Amino acid sequence: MTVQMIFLAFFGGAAVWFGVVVFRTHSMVRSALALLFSQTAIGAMFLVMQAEFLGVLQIMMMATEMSVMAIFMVMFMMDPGGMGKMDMTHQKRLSLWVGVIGLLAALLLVWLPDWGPVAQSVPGAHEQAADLGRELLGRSMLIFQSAGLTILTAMVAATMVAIVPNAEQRK
Amino acid sequence: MTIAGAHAGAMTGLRRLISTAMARDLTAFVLPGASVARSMGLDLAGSPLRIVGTPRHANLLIVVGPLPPGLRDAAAVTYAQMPRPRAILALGAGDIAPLPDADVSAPLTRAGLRSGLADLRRVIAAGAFRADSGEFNAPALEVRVEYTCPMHPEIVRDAPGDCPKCGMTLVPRETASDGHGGHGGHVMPREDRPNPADHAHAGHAQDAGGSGAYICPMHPEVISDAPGKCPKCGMNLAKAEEVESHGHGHGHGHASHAPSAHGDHAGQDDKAGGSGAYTCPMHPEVISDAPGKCPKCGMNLVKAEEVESHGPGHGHGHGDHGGYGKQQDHSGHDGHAGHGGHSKAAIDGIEPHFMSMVEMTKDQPRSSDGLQMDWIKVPFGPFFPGLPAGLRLTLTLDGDTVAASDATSLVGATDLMDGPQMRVADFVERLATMMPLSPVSYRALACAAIEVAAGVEPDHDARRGRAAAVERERIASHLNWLAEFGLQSGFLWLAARAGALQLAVQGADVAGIATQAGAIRRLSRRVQAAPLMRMRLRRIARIGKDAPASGPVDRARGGGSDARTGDPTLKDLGFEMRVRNGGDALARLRLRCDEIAQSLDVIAAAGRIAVPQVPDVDRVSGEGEARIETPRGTASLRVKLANGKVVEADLDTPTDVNIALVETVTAQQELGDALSAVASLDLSPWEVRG
Amino acid sequence: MSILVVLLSLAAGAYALAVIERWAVHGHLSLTGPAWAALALMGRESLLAHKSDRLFFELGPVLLLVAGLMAVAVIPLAPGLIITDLATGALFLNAALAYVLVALIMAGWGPNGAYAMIAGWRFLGQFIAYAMLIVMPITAVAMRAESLSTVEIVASQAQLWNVLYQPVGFVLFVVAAMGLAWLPPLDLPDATGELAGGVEAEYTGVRLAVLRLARMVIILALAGATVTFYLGGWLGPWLPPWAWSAIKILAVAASMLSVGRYMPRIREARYLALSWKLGISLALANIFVVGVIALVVPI
Amino acid sequence: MILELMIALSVGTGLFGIGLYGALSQTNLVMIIMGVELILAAALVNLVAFWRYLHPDEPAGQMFVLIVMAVMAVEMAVGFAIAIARFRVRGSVEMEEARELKG
Repeated sequence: MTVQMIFLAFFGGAAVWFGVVVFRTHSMVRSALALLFSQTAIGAMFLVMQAEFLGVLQIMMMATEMSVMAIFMVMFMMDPGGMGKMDMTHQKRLSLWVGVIGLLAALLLVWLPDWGPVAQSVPGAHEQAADLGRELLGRSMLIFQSAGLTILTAMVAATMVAIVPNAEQRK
Repeated sequence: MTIAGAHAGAMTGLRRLISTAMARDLTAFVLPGASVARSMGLDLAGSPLRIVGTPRHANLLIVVGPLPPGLRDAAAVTYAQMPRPRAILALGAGDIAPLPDADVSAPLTRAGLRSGLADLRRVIAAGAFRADSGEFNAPALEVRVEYTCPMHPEIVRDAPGDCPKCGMTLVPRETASDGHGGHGGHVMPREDRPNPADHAHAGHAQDAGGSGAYICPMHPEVISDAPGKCPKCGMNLAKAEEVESHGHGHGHGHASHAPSAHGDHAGQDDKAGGSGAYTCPMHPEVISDAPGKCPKCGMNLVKAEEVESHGPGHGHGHGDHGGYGKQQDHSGHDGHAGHGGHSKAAIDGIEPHFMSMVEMTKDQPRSSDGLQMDWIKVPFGPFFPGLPAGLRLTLTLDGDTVAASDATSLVGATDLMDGPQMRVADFVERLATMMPLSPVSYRALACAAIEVAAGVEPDHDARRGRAAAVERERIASHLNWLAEFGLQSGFLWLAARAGALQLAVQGADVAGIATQAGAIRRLSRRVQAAPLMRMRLRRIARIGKDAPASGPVDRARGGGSDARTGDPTLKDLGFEMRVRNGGDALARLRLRCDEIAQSLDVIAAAGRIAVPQVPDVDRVSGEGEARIETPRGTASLRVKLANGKVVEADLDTPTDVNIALVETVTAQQELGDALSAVASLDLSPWEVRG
Repeated sequence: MSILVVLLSLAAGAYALAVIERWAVHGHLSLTGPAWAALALMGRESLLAHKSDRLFFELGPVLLLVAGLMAVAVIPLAPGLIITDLATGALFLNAALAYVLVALIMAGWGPNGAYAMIAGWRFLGQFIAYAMLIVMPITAVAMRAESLSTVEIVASQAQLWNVLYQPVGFVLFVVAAMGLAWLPPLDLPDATGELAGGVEAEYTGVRLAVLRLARMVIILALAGATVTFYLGGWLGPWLPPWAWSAIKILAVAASMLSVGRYMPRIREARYLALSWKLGISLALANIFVVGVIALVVPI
Repeated sequence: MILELMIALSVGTGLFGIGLYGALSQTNLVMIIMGVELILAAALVNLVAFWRYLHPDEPAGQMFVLIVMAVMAVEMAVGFAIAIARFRVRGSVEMEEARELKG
């Protein structure tokens, strides 16, 4: 029962709990920000697991990402304030079952196999960052580049899809 | 001795310290506005207090001059928004009900302000807290809680429960006892009151029932004479009239809410709704009787009703979270309230409780970029920082773009005469005091009109002096506008400097003005050279040649309306009309700076300043008209004298002309641009007549 | 120990900024003013709008304060005088500042007022446009320092401050920083003349005091970041390191606060366009140039 | 030590389950995107856990996490673009109304 374990459990619990809140609250802004805090808790877990760079990155990226999510919720939901407690779900039983089954299956996968020896120590943060850099710009350069290109393409495509189809509308 | 708006709590040691702090740190909200206070000669910026833009941050309400009846309710709301402890300082204000009695009253002079503030400090330090602080109540604040359905606003109950139509929980909403009371310049829940005008649609749409063909709400081309399901989407077929009623609701939604942006659009839809023509989903103006392609974008034309049924719009919700605005969503929505219930429940494969968003939002107007964000009605004014005091500007915002605007004056339209007949002197006084932002000009106007009517001719010096007085007021007024514009655009140095210069100029004699001339010229140069100024104002609030406009607004677009051009007195004082081209807010700023310089020269040439004296007319009768160029434009007054008394008077003011421009200059502008556009018109709500 | 020192100096700095802001906004300079104002706020009623999202309304200012403190944590005032010297300090600064956005959205949505809500969503657009201009210049700085640690970034400027080494990045960063702290002329979220206080409009009493304090901390953090990344942190002749940090940070913060007094607020549309079209391309160019210099002439 | 791995993986599993439920049960496109985000977050947790407790000296694990983050961003961008486009045409992003997608 190490300190690390306690923190891990705490942030893990927070992440899961906020994840539940996402689909239970009626206020859409709340649900988006709940997702944000869930992601932030995950970032904190990364930090606990001594993956400093990834943790900070996760915490940083999700803040803006989920804020954008929030405004899209407000834009596209009928009742963003959640004043009238309207039900925004369908095929509830089915999805509940699927979710539970998926959960149990994954849990089995987690708990049954023998994961073999667990590493005790990790390289320091500076080292990690440096190694990651070498990895990205060395062995896995191609993958990294393709990921970058994917983002670029997605950005362009998304903009193309989203903008007003013709200029007259702007007037 | 405690102040009226004392905070609850006994006066303990710490509270004593805090009270002294409050007394030292006065944050004031000024009624009707800082600009009015300046033109009445009060130097608020120079006083030991901070003027804040929202009553929420103020602990002192300063009422300057008599409070116009139209502003009473708004004043009460504003006062209610201030956190306690809150004090009231009344300067030359008589009866300020429904506000509580002022904690300190003082005459409307600089000395009065000084002594009043000193007294106020003592009062607050002594009595900021009181064990039993009573609630403040006013008719404008009385609210009644009622429960309504976020989706079906026509459902209004007195008790909580579920909506009979969609089963949603009814949400509480506060409404005013009166239909819609005075909005303080600030949204607060008390003001979340529905606008009766908008709810009027509900009944209209519902009674459209009756018998006839059955049509699919989604696919109008599907028509059957017996009830059943639509072969295309499986929805229950609805009575034709009900589908038609969408058209009604839609038209109303437009007419009542977006006349500027969507007027034509509305017309088209109503026509289409009736005749079932084909139109382009992207270009509602494209209408054809036969299916085909859109000449503009080549899209397939669709049935008009289909366009409506696919009209975007959403976020009823936010309105329900916020509670403000959303009326047009509702009114539009009411259109299909009649059949909303059953068509929902019957779509194949959808649980009965599902609420179709298309159903909900089909009748809402389209916004300019085709993507509609929440439409919320936001009141600006009558005490909004940077907007003319007394002007209530209600903007219907689509996201932060202005979809529709409505500017009304809460202070104008008072009667020229207070009786069947008035003594000449009283009449002049009355007219001058009616226009606190430019009293000298209207005094001069009244005198001139009466002289014409009485056939008396002021001598040469009097005319020169009078012209100079009007020009002096023009300088002061333009500086006042500069100060307000500085406040509105966050150019705080300008606000402070122009305000100080205005106070120095108004009431100064020729020598005094000569000493300030250099500073004023430097100011106007610096304003025009300030960084970001061009970016802020260029191409904002463009006004075409044809739109009726008066004064600087007209001259800034190359127009030639100026009552001074024909005046021989001004001619030999070396006056010639200044004109700028462009017609945008930047041109107006520059023109006003030019006019300031011009007026400085005229005053220097005149050599004397004489506030117009009331002509002594003995029991003559006659009729006469005079025109004078006030700082805001040409005002003309017709008076009728009957043996020495004014029996009839008729006034035309420039703001009457210019206030009509608000609609056009704000349409489809981003919020900030719209507000600086309104500010650039330099309206004076006091000049608005009936 | 160093934590305590940093926090104390933070408090002092915040007060100094409050004095300066008071002058910039209301034009009178008084050393005791902010103290009285703060006391007065303590005694005022804390109004809560009806039907407001209570949770967000309360949380917004607090989160803002926390974000500011987090950002301050990685700013070195002198060798060894830093709360925590993370290996990813520069990135952590961004992460902390990102929550300014979240806090303002909460504070805007919470009180259930039109002005506040518009202000909150305005800040979303403003932030997303200008977060890029925070991250990209920092990338160039880190490239030169070959580390994300703020201490090493300062150390890397021993020969030449980054303000001379990469002036473009400096300008972009300062503009973005001012946007991030919604300082005039970029104060779209609380524009007095447009939104009557915006996100601050519905806050009163203690909550307002917290909000104002948090904003001061944010401004200090951004000034500190500017100094750390571009003005050589504690480096400087004659005076002791901490003195240099204090002087530089206060100078930067003061100029950030007072520049807005002399120009009108920028137009929102234009402001966003500037970032997306001009700013980001400049930032990319800056990164490229710095990379070339770092490779060719290592200083 | 192994217990921490288990905790982390279980958290990942939980998030996965919730995300799955959300993605399936929600009627609104944006909410569905949220569900997917949760699923991806679960993947992130597992990846980091595996890296930390099984192969800490292998930076490729971290690289993998970066890629997943990129995927999250892309997924959001494209999802929202579709939402906007769909909203423009149909006035709603309710899946119940995406009948033509049901085939």
